[in-house]
Order: sequence, then C-alpha cells, then structure tokens
Amino acid sequence: SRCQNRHATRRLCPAGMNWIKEACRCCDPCPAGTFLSIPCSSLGNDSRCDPCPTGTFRAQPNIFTECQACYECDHQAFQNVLSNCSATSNVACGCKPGHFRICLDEQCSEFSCQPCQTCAGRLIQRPCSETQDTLCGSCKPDFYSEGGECRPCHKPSPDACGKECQTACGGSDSQ
Amino acid sequence: VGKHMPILQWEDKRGLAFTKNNLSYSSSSLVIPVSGDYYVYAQVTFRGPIENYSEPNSVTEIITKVTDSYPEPTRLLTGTKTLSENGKRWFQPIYLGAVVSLEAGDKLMVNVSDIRLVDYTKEHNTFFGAFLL
Amino acid sequence: VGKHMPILQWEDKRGLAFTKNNLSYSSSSLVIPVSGDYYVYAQVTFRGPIENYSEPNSVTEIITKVTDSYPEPTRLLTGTKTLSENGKRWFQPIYLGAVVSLEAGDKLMVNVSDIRLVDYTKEHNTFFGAFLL
Amino acid sequence: VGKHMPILQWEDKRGLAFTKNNLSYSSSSLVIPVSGDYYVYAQVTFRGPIENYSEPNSVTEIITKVTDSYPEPTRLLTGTKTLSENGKRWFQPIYLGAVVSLEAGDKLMVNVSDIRLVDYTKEHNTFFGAFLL
Repeated sequence: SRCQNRHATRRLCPAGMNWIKEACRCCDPCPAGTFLSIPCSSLGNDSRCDPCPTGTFRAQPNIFTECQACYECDHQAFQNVLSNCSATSNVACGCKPGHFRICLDEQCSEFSCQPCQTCAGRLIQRPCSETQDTLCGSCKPDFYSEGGECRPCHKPSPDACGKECQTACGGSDSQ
Repeated sequence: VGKHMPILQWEDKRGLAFTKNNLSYSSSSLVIPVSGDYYVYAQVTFRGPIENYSEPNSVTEIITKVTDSYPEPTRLLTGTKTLSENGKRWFQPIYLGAVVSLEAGDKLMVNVSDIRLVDYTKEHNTFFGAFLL
Repeated sequence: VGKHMPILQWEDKRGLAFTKNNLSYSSSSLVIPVSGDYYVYAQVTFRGPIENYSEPNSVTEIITKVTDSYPEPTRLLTGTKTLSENGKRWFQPIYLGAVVSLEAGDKLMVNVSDIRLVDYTKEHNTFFGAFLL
Repeated sequence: VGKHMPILQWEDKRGLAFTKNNLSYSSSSLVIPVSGDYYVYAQVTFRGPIENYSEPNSVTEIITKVTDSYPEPTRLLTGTKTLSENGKRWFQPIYLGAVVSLEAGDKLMVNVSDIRLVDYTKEHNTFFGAFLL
C-alpha cells in the first residue's frame, strides 16, 4: 500500500525499529538468525520472520528478505573449521593441526595455512600456534650444530667428529 | 572444446544468488528463456597451493553455450592466465563478460581447467550471471 | 568484512565521471535511488613499489553494500590477486562486475586492501559505476 | 595518448561477431549511431614469448574515443599489467568495461601496447563490444 501522506514516506523510527515502506510505519526488525518473509502491514499486524535456511545466517536484527550465505573453509588448502556456521554467525576457519596462519592482508580476511617447522634435533623455544610458526631453539642435548643443522652425537665416526661435535658430544667416549 | 573441461556447479537461491525473468538454473546451466542479446559474465577465483597437487602452470575459465540442435558446445568467452607462484599461497581471479546472441533453450555453463583450484568458499569471489539487453 | 578495509573516494563530476538517473554520489558511496537489479562494476589499478613500504604479497578490491537498517556492510564482489613482483615496478588492475539486487537507499562503496597502492593518477585506470537493468 | 599505440582490427561478421542497432564497424572502429550512455567493454588476451622479441615487461590495453570535433583521441579505459614471465610460455588477459557517455558519430577503438603480443587466434579470447543502456 502506498503511503497516503507522502511526507510520511520515510520518518525516523524509534531506536530498534525500522521503517517498512509497504506498511508506511515503523515495525520491529526480525531477530538475528531470521529474515523478513512477510512485512508488517498498515493494518497493524506484525512482520513475519522465518528462520535462515541451512547454510545461511543473519548475525543482527534485520529487515532483509534473505539471509547471507555462509562462507566455507578451504579444506584443500589446509584450513579447518573452528566454529560451524549457525543461523546467527558465519563459519570461522583456522588451520589444520601442524599448520599456522599467514595473513594475506591486514584484516586477515584471506589467509594461508603453512606447515609448522619441525625443529629437527632442536629444542622448541615456542610451540607452533594458530598464528605463529614454531620458534626453534638451540640443539637438543646429545646433538651438535654443524652447517646450521643439529646432528645426533652418536652417529659420527671418530674422524668425522669435528670440533663442534667434540665440544657438544664430549670427545671420543661418546662414540 | 570446453566440454572436456569440468563444469562448475552454482548456488542459485541462497545469499546473493537469484534467478529472475524466467532465467532458470538447472544441471549446472543457466537456461535462456527468450531469444535475444544477453550480456553474459562470470568471475572465477582460482587459488593454491592445495593438498597433494603439483603446481599448475596456468588456469583457464570458459563460458560455453550448449544448443540442443548442435552436438558440440560452443566456446563463447575464454580467459587463460599462466602462473608463476613458486609454492607460496596464490589467488588469481579471472573475469569475463560480453554480449552474445542466444536462442530460447540455449544453456550457458562455466568450464574450468581444474575444479580443485576453484575458490568455492565465498559467494563474492566466484559468480556467474546474464541479463537480457 | 570489508568495513575494516579503507574506502576509496571518487571524482563524480569532472572528466569522464558523471552521475545520472538519480544515482547520486555522497561520502564515498553511490546511493541507489530506486529498488531493482543493477549491474555494478569497478576497476582498481594497483601499483608499486611505493616509498617506505615493504612489498605487499597481495591486493584486494571489494564492492560493498551498506544498508541503513543493518549495522554490517555486505560484501558483494571481491577480487584478490597475489603478487610476486620482487621490487620491480608493477601494475595490477582488478575488474569486478555483476548484477545485484538493491533497495532504494542502499549505498555502494569500494574497499581496497591498501589505499597507498591505488593508482589514482588517471581516471581511466581506476573507475566505479552502476546502471539499472 | 592511446593514438601512438597501435589500433586493433576486428572481425565484425563471422562467428560470434555481430553488429546491431546501427552500431557499425568501419576502419577499426565501432561507430556510435545514437547519442547516449553505453556500456563499452573489451578483452585482449596477450601471449608470449614470440619470435625474435625480447621479453616485454608489461602489456597495456586502452579503449579510446575519437570525436570528429576534437583532434585528440580520449582515453576512456586503460588496463596495464606488468609481466614477470622469465622466458616461459605466458598468457595475460585484460578485461575492461564501463559506462561512458557518447555522441552520435563518436568512434571507439582498442589500442594495445604491442600488436604482436595479441592472441588473435580465437574469437573467444579477444573481443570488443558496446550496448546502449
């Protein structure tokens, strides 16, 4: 129905209410998790709100005629679901175990999941987390550093046990 | 022709998706209700790397027309982009759009070089549509 | 959602820019005068490197809708492209366009991952518009 | 301005190509029959490497307007993309599209940075068109 009083076409509504042009009056919005299926009428009956169909959501009270489609997590790119999409919230994605997140932009709306470092032969200074790679420390006991890598002490034959090996592995009786 | 390449499936009701003016969607195709000139468009966002998949060197998107009266699909629009991404996370959107003359009953579909590389996670990254001029 | 990303401002009168059919431009947004289906499009040309700025690994353009009655913007179209430019001069255009259903009073805007990377120097490199079907 | 850049020639009859509503094609230009707002678009697919040609570091596509009443062509839309392809086979599509106000008699053409890099082999890779709103 068109508004009889053209000046009433869009009045400010009280907080928490919305102008419904079909009804020419302010009505309550549909609660989060639902959408406006039948607008309120000028005769006084309220809007009809239906639940968001599966795979869609509305996080806020609204007068939309459809719900927003949920995102999906990129399983093939090592993402997993932190929290499923519900009628009132979008899916939240993170990284599969053994992976950490690298943001592509400042808002981290796009991110990639990179494999965590394994710190072979090293002490773990800070374990891998959702947002940071493992921080590897110095060589573990019974390991010695050579060429930037940590090698186990018991492996080298006597003549291969160079200076670092002997210092770390305690000379010949370590073979 | 495009037909060897896999065909994308589309959501046609939920979220931003909608069909109107008798343009309908069935079995992966937009079905043309009325003969005329249409502006047809599609964007596919490709992304990688993905699990157990060697790096592709290119990605391709094709908008194809299938007509009952002709056995072979017709390529309408093609976008091909080579990649040089060296193992890091990559995104590559390809947008295509143009006016084409279509007959009632014609079917439009989108083929891609590899479905596993398509970013299906967000409706605003990958989309497909047409409108009558 | 796009709202964290900076919003582009546009020239709406001089040169090639114009607004018609009551489509108006105010505070960085195109304001929709009449409900209906619109073909909405935008191209942003990104470029670098720029002064004291470490190389970005990607650029993103988003066309967003803001509705008075809803507190959160809605992402309509998104283009994300990763970069592998290693310090040399680079240009990367991203074009987006599609049909969306809009209500009178809805506002359209363009968000970008980083405003400093946008080539605003020439009107034919970066542009934004919409028309009613 | 675009005029220094070579102008593409187009097939306007065979295959998918067609001209309608008095939009005519002559000497590499689309000729505007009626004043109004047009959605103008073009895609050029560039490819390389090609024989005895050192690697280009970028490719550019420009849609240009020529008006009898003005000696200089006007750049309407420009897409520039830098390349980092290091000798391997590469493809780079550039799509442009926007609404522009045109006068009857205006001519539209597409200029490119280098004609030898244009993939002219398939009509669905490289195309050019316009329609009146």
